[in-house]
Amino acid sequence: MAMLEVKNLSISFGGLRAVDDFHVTIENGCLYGLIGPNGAGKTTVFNLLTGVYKPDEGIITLDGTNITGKKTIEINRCGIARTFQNIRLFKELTVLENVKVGLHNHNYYGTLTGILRLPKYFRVEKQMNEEAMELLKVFDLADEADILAANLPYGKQRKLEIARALATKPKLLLLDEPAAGMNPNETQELMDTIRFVRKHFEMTILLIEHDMKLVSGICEELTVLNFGRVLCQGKTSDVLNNPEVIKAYLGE
Amino acid sequence: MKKTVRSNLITMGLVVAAYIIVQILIGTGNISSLMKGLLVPLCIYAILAVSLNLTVGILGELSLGHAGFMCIGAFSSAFFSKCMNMFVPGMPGGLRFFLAILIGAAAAGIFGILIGIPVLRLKGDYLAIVTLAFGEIIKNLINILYLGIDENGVHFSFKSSLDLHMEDSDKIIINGAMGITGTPNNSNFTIGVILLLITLFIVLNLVHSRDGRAIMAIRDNTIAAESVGIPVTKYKMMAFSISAALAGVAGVLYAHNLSTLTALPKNFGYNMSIMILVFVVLGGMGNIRGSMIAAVVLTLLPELLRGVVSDYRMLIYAIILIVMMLFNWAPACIEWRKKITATVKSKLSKNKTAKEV
Amino acid sequence: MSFVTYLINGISLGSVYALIALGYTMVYGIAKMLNFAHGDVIMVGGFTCYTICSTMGMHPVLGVLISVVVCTVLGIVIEKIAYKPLRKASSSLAVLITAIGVSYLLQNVALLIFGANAKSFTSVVNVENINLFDGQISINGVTIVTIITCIVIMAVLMLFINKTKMGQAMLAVSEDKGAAQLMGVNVNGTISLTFAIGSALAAIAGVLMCSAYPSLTPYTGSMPGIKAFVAAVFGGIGSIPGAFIGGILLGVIQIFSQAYISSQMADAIVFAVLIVVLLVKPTGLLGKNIQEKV
Amino acid sequence: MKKFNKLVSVVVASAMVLAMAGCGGSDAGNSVNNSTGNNSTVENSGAANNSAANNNAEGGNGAASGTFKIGGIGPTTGGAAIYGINVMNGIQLAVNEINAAGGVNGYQLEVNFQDDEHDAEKSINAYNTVKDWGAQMIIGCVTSTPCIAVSEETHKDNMMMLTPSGSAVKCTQYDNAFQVCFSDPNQGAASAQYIGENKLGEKIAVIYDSSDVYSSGIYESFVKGAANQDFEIVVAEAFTSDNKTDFSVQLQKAKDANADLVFLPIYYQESALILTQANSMGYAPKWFSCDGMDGILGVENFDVSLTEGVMLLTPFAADAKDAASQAFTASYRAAYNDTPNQFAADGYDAVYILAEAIKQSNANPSMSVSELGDALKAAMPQITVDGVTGEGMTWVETGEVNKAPRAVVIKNGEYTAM
Repeated sequence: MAMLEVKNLSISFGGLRAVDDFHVTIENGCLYGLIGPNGAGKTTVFNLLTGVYKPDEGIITLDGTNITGKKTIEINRCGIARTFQNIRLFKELTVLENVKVGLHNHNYYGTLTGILRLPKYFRVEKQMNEEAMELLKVFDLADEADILAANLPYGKQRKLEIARALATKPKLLLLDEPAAGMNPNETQELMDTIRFVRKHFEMTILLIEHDMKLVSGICEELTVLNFGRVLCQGKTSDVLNNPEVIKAYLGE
Repeated sequence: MKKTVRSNLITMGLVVAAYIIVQILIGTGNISSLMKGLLVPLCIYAILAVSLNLTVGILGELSLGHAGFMCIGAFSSAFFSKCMNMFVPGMPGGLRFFLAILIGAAAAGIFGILIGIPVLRLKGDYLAIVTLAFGEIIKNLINILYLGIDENGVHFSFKSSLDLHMEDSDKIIINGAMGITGTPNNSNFTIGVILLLITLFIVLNLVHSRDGRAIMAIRDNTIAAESVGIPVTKYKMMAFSISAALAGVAGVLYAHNLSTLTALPKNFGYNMSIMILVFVVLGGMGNIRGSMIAAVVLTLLPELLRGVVSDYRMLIYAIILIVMMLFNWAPACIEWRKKITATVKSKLSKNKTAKEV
Repeated sequence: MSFVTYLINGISLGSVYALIALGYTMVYGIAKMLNFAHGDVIMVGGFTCYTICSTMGMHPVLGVLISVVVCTVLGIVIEKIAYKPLRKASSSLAVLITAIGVSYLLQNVALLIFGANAKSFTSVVNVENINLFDGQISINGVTIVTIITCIVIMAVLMLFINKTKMGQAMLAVSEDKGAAQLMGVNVNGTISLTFAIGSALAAIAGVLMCSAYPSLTPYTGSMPGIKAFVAAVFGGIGSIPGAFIGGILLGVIQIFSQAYISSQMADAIVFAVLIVVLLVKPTGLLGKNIQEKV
Repeated sequence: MKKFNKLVSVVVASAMVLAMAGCGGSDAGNSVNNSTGNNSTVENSGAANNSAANNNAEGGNGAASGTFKIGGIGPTTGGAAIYGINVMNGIQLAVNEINAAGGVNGYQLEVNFQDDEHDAEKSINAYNTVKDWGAQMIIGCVTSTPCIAVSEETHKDNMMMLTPSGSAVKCTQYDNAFQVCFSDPNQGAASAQYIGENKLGEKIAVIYDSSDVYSSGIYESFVKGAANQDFEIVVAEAFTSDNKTDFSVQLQKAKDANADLVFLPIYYQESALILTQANSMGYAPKWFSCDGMDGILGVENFDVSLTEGVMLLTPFAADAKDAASQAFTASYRAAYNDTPNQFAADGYDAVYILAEAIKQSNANPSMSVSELGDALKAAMPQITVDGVTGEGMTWVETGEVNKAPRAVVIKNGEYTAM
């Protein structure tokens, strides 16, 4: 069964059809790319998938569960985690705490336990710390665990966002322009990390990206969006050679 | 982890140390009546500042109605104490006060939830103005509330004590603008410090727990917090109502410190809410220890000025407030302070190395 | 008939709120700060006019002019000394608290100069009351002048902001200070100008408020200031016509609740209406709804 | 930055401790400071200045050698500042006069007046401040709510307390507290009786401040008193301290009900607005008020013609023709360039009343606070004082004053006895 199946997804903002009849099927374990010119509606698709916007029409099915119209936090609990185009970290929290917020729903103790510092508090906190540190090690952030997220360099902030998303133990990871603002070396490193994440966590990944080197390097399948509509879908190499896609990107 | 534990211990240690010093001063007779009289108010304002910091600093929502919760805590507990005095005279004072604290905290907490449900849907300045509105409504209604209990049951009115139609005016408990008089004087410095420590314990431990992280995550980025599955409304409500309940505790202390309790604009109006906000902002938002110290300093300041410049004390207070704000917050000042500390440090280390050589 | 009278009374009270709210909303809209000292600038305007007209016995027009000048200068000075250093502070609350400090300062300076005794302000408006229906309904001259002033100021402000280069600069600053700076807008100058205009409006509001309710103490400004702030939020803070509508509505609601429900609960009712409005329309009646982009 | 904050907090905390210790340790030093603070108010009081300043200096040296130390409490900042400042000036004037005339039983008086901002909590701070200074008796508080709070404290210390203008009944709930002014029920009942007996009106409207203890207290006793009288209360409208500029609704209701007399148990600032607004809406009933109305003629720049025919019950009238009032008004004007209102008169009388009680009990400054308290409260019911707020004032043990209210009517901008 497909991990994500989207049919006929549409939304309008004041008459403008931002996303129109979007459809996609992503198989389990696939590394899928969503590309398109600026303003094509890629981030809007992400916002629809994660419940930030409610779709006007369409059905979203995640791993066999219909998640259409659910709230963001419910969708996260169902198994979608994401990163943001403009990085959204918890800036005044430490790197470690950022990841621990991601672990929130998987490690429980009550408010009173926390305030009274009952033994369970220490047990759970210890476990959370260990899990979080493990994740940080994957992203090479372990040394920065105790500094504030706001003080991280840009590239590491992007990585931390992915680590935080993974901490929620999702089935599907959405990455919104993970390489934006990175230099070629960092991008190369990021590609390795994404590959590693997919392998290590057996993750299905959907990513938005402008960097064609990254897209062609790691994505197995692609969907091209233009003016809110699906322009082309299929294997990466096929899509990138499609004349219509080239036209949409380079203009007439 | 260790760092936060140490910081918490320092904060609470400061309070304990201050308590011990004051006790020594009292024991040796070296403390003025003014200071003695200020001890309980200092605890009250410190509790208020710490509790508001939970809403403003930790949750990141601007509340201008904190005095309203204090007002509810004060009036509900004073009402309880007075009723107990009238109808269960045999009740030991300690037990009554303990129950009064619980009732004050519970009443304020419940109001916190009731008000939080509509209010927390709003954002920023609109949220601020609605909390201000709620605070003013509470003050206004309590100011015209007349409530008495006699053999015929409970009487109440929003018009005047005459509309209670009670024979015996001594049995009017809440008397409109007169408020409640004759509340037992149960607050003292020791209880104040214990309550302050409990408040600190609750707030500091909450902040460094799973729930506290969630609350701060909401403050830093609500959308991201939702995206990782944090139930935003639940945690906003939690922070807001705990903050309200603690303000209620401060209200209980306030009510049982003075024998007369009235809902004047001065003590429960927006002026007081703003005053508490001043403590929080001056001390540093999210900085629990800072807000506590700011509360103490700003409460003492006008009183200490009494002896020096009686006629100009409020003027000087205003100027000092502005200067302190600029000193603490202006980016230029922060730069300058950094420079100074850096030079001092380098000089110190130079001295050290010089000596070692 | 009494209904009409109450309505007129409400509009008359509301027009004063509206006038103050215009200044509030202007400063908020551009500088994005709640200037809690605005009410006290109004008080300064009232006292200046009082000193010029009643103490020195000069012509009312001169009084109004001088108080506008004094308040404008005061506004610019306050902005330069107390607010500007905090413009880039890490929290916008810092400047709010400083504004409160300024408010205390103005009150206490006025207390030292003028004393606590209430002064009776001689109205600067010399317009006869209008009597309708054989004198059953009478409209106060000050009310008429206040409303006209309000509408004129509102129109001029909107024209100024939308049609002049300075006004456009203000809009740019309100949208994004950094970007405005890059576009060559003098941000500091523009914000100073905003405070100057806001304070000049406060002076006019002060004079007209004291003409309508001729009692002047160092604390005269603080409660109307808060009410006008509520009015500005009511109409959608930052919106100029919103401030006008909010002010008038607030006055009418207050008078009606005094008249038909309870004069003691008037404030509670006014604030309750405000809460309901904000819950239905979270940015006020005419406020722009800005959603955060994800 | 963090480090710096820490540093600041440590410095502040230690400063605080020092301040506490300092405050406790050096009472004498403090009192010197305080008296200098007070000099600023003395300075404009002309001839009596020198002797007072000398006394202050003496007070700094020996705590109880030759002066009685009187603590004063009232609001000198905030919305109620006008009342406190007037009382403070009145007290200072009387103290200067008494000292210039050789003091009480040969002892000089010294006063330290502290601001309570019309707030119960601050009033306790003010009380403690004057206590630290060495106050042996209290004139205060000026307003009722702080007065009740402070009476609790003075009761504990058994310190003599005489409130010049705290009119609520609870102000004198303890045996050590006495009033100079009428209590609220007293005024309300007297007003009802006066209106009824003199047939001043048939349909009465009342406009009162429900958020004010003084005003709502008088209102309630007025209503009770009106039950036995031959008039009807047709409208009773309240306002609150947050809404005290627009009275159009209250006046409109009174007008619609055809009230021929409006009773205003409120202070003169609001009354001035009410009279102005009534005039502009063409409503001209009879006006009747209590002592809070006194001062209306002194509102700067106020159109006094509006007050023509206003009747009020007041113990004091600045324009009264009796010698005591005239002398007081003249010296007050000379000292403060201001017309005294009843608050100033209450403060002024309070000092003379205390002086009389001291004479009666033969007290001396070396007695302890509690001894003085016992002596003075025993003396109070025995003395009779002719002051500017009443002739032949006597006191009952519960603290209330007995004096005849004077009803005056304003004619041609002056009080005229009715």
